[in-house]
Amino acid sequence: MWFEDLLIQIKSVLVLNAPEGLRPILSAMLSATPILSAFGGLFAAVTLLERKMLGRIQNRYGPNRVGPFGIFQPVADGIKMLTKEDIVPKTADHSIHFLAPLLLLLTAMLGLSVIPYGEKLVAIRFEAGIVFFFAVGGAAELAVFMAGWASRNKYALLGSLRAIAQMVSYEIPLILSSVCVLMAAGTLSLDEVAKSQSGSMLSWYIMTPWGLMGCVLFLIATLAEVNRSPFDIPEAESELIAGHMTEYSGFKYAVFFLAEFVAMFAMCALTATLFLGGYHPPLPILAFIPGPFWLFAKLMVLVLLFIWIRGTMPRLRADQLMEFAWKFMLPMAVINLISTGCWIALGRGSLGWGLSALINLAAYGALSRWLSSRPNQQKRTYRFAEGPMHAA
Amino acid sequence: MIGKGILKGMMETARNLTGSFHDPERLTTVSYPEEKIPAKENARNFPFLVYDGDDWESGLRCVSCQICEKECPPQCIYIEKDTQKKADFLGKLQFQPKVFDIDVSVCMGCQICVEVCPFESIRMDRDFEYAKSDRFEGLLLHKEQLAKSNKYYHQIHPTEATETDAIREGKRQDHLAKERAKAEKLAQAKEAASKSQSKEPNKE
Amino acid sequence: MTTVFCITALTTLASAVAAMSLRNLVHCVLCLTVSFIGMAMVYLQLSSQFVGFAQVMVYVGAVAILMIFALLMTRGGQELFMREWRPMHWLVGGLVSLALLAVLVGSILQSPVIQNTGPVDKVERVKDLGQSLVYEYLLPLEALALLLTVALIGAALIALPPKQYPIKPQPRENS
Amino acid sequence: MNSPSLAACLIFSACLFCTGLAGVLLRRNLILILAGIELMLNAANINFVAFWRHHPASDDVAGPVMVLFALAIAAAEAAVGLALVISIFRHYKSTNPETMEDKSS
Repeated sequence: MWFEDLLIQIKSVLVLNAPEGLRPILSAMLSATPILSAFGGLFAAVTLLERKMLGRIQNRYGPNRVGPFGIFQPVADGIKMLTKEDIVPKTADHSIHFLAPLLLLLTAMLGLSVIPYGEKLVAIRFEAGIVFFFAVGGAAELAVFMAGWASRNKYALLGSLRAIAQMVSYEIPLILSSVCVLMAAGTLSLDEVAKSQSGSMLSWYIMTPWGLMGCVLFLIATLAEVNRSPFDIPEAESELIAGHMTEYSGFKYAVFFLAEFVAMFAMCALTATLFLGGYHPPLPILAFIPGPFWLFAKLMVLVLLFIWIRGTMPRLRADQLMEFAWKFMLPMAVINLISTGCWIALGRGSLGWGLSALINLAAYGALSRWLSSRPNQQKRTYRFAEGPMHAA
Repeated sequence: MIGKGILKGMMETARNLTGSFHDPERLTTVSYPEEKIPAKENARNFPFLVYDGDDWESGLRCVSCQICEKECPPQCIYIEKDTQKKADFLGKLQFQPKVFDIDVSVCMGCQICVEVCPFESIRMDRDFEYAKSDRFEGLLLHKEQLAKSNKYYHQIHPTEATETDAIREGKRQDHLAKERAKAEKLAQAKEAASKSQSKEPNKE
Repeated sequence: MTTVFCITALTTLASAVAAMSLRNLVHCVLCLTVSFIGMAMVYLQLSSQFVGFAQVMVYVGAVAILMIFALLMTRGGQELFMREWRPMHWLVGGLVSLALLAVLVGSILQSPVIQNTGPVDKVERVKDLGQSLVYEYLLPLEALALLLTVALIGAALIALPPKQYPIKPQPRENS
Repeated sequence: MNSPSLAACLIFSACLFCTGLAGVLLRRNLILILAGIELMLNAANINFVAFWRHHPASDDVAGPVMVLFALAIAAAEAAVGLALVISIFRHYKSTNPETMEDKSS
């Protein structure tokens, strides 16, 4: 509490000392600056952390040359990216080619503005905050298309169309799995959602069966939405030479990366707010540590999970990706809505808990049985590698 | 059940991640310039010229037959014959190379020069730290850089060097045997000649 | 009328005009997207958040993308309209829409409604919106759900290639 | 927050409507004709919200609800319309409405 009050005091002193006409702009800037700088710093830290962790997973050290343990690697990367030549293809559509990375970054950063960082720390308090979040997230698809189309490159266009198809398909389970939380909280405003999970860890929504399932579905859809491995088909380096980013170099390429990471942070922050209690500490006695710290801790846990998943799983094929979205994620999200409804209708007690768990388990079992019995899910034999031709 | 394989894989990578901090088995990478993994005996990349003895110029095995120059697929070898002949290890008079250059920026390490060399002169090195600031002159290796002693060859590829020595020893023995046979023949012929000479007066 | 509204309205109109007159079809769709976003901002200024966000979500996130996909799938058949520039055609079309504009603006400025009402202090509350959707307008909502389902299936069926479907899975022979 | 006056909103939406109409009349591409129709629909939507905003009754939300329905219908219309455009293109190899003629004759 004291931390948030301190921040608000500082801001109000600064704003009140400014001339009358400048106050609204100054207030907006003072709200935006800490968020943007915090996530910019986090971006630098996470790029290094990701490379270190991937290295450890793959029996390597990771970057360890620049500074002790390589902690200045992000600085070196930044200098390298900034001093690189910015090449624009001759036939490219110059203005759109220039606007695309900026638009992508904009959409990613706008999402951060509605996340509640503390009880009083919300940049914009929208009553329909989560709708805003998903609306600006939807504009990211357009930015990806602009990047791919303006490059005048077949690979870039193919990659961007794949990216759009993937993002549109995964947006549906993403929104459906967040709807169950909105049903339980009875509001569309993100700070109300966070407020409804106050108390100990047990009142977080992930502690209910529908919440757990919703969280897992939401995280998987998030992975696809921000093009992280194993859903990184859009930028598949080995098959599509980085998709819509093919024709970008230097600083614009760095902006693409920044946008991707900021989108990931925004999505993780949203996951933490929806399912993991937002800025609330896991135990009430830990409330002396300020709320933003808890939100960032949860965010970091999710980011580490994403890096771990990236280090583990191979890339999905495009048709498998679509099949997974439409044949597993979508039905599971709809069934999860039903089980949330049962939980709410039965008075949010243990009876509802049990019924909800039962519905989800039965649906999961049935779905996975059906999917794994399909002919294209059987073990593949590779004609040339292990077939009779090979034997002969 | 969908997801079982994913969880299994995640456990494996988690074991790798935590194990890399205490288990050397799970962190097989070394920090290269500070520590190096000892090279395997059969490691090889670029060719070098072997010489016998201590003086590289006189002990060079190469006789500038130029077979390697012709066989080299990327044509990275350049040889110029010397004008005078010198005796080789068998005592035969052979041309020595005046210029022997290998452009390691072009060389692809195919080892064909080694296969075709009839004089066991060119062999594969395992030194890989060739980075230079000048990519044209710095990577064009001359005779004096290429020449390395037989002792060094024994150090890097002991088995192969022993085999090569055996071959050369065999050649020398053959040569000696041939010489001996020649000498014997010569002696016989001489003897015969002298006998016939000595007989001749007897005949008459 | 505030300056913010002026800027938004002018941007929206300019991009709408650009969307209807540019040569490059992809530019047209992108301009159209800008004008959709401008309209969402007008909704926000009219203090109806949810509608504005829904506008961005539906139009920018779905309709614009759909148009772009349709555009890219019908390439090769796109006639650039400047190539067959017909002044008479443009004159008549432009005059018709300008005449309609004159009629509309004239009737708006003359109507008693705009003299009688000033802005009322009210804010759209999402909860009210939701409640009226599920109590007052339940039947239209259900009908809409049905409509969307039918449209989804219908669109998919119409856009299917006619002959190739259903694709027979090729028997995987071991050759 | 002071919101724009009713007249301004109405004139703005009238301009948008006429732009959309001009697009429908003048352009020679089915997709852009659809885009013009969408613009006209949106202009009508702005009127709904503007009238709701300036109506004295404080507790009804008919305007936004109407817009939401219109949004959903517009989305359905766009989906079906674009699907139709694609199947027309497949048939006539063109998206120009003037070059289409009955192939069966």
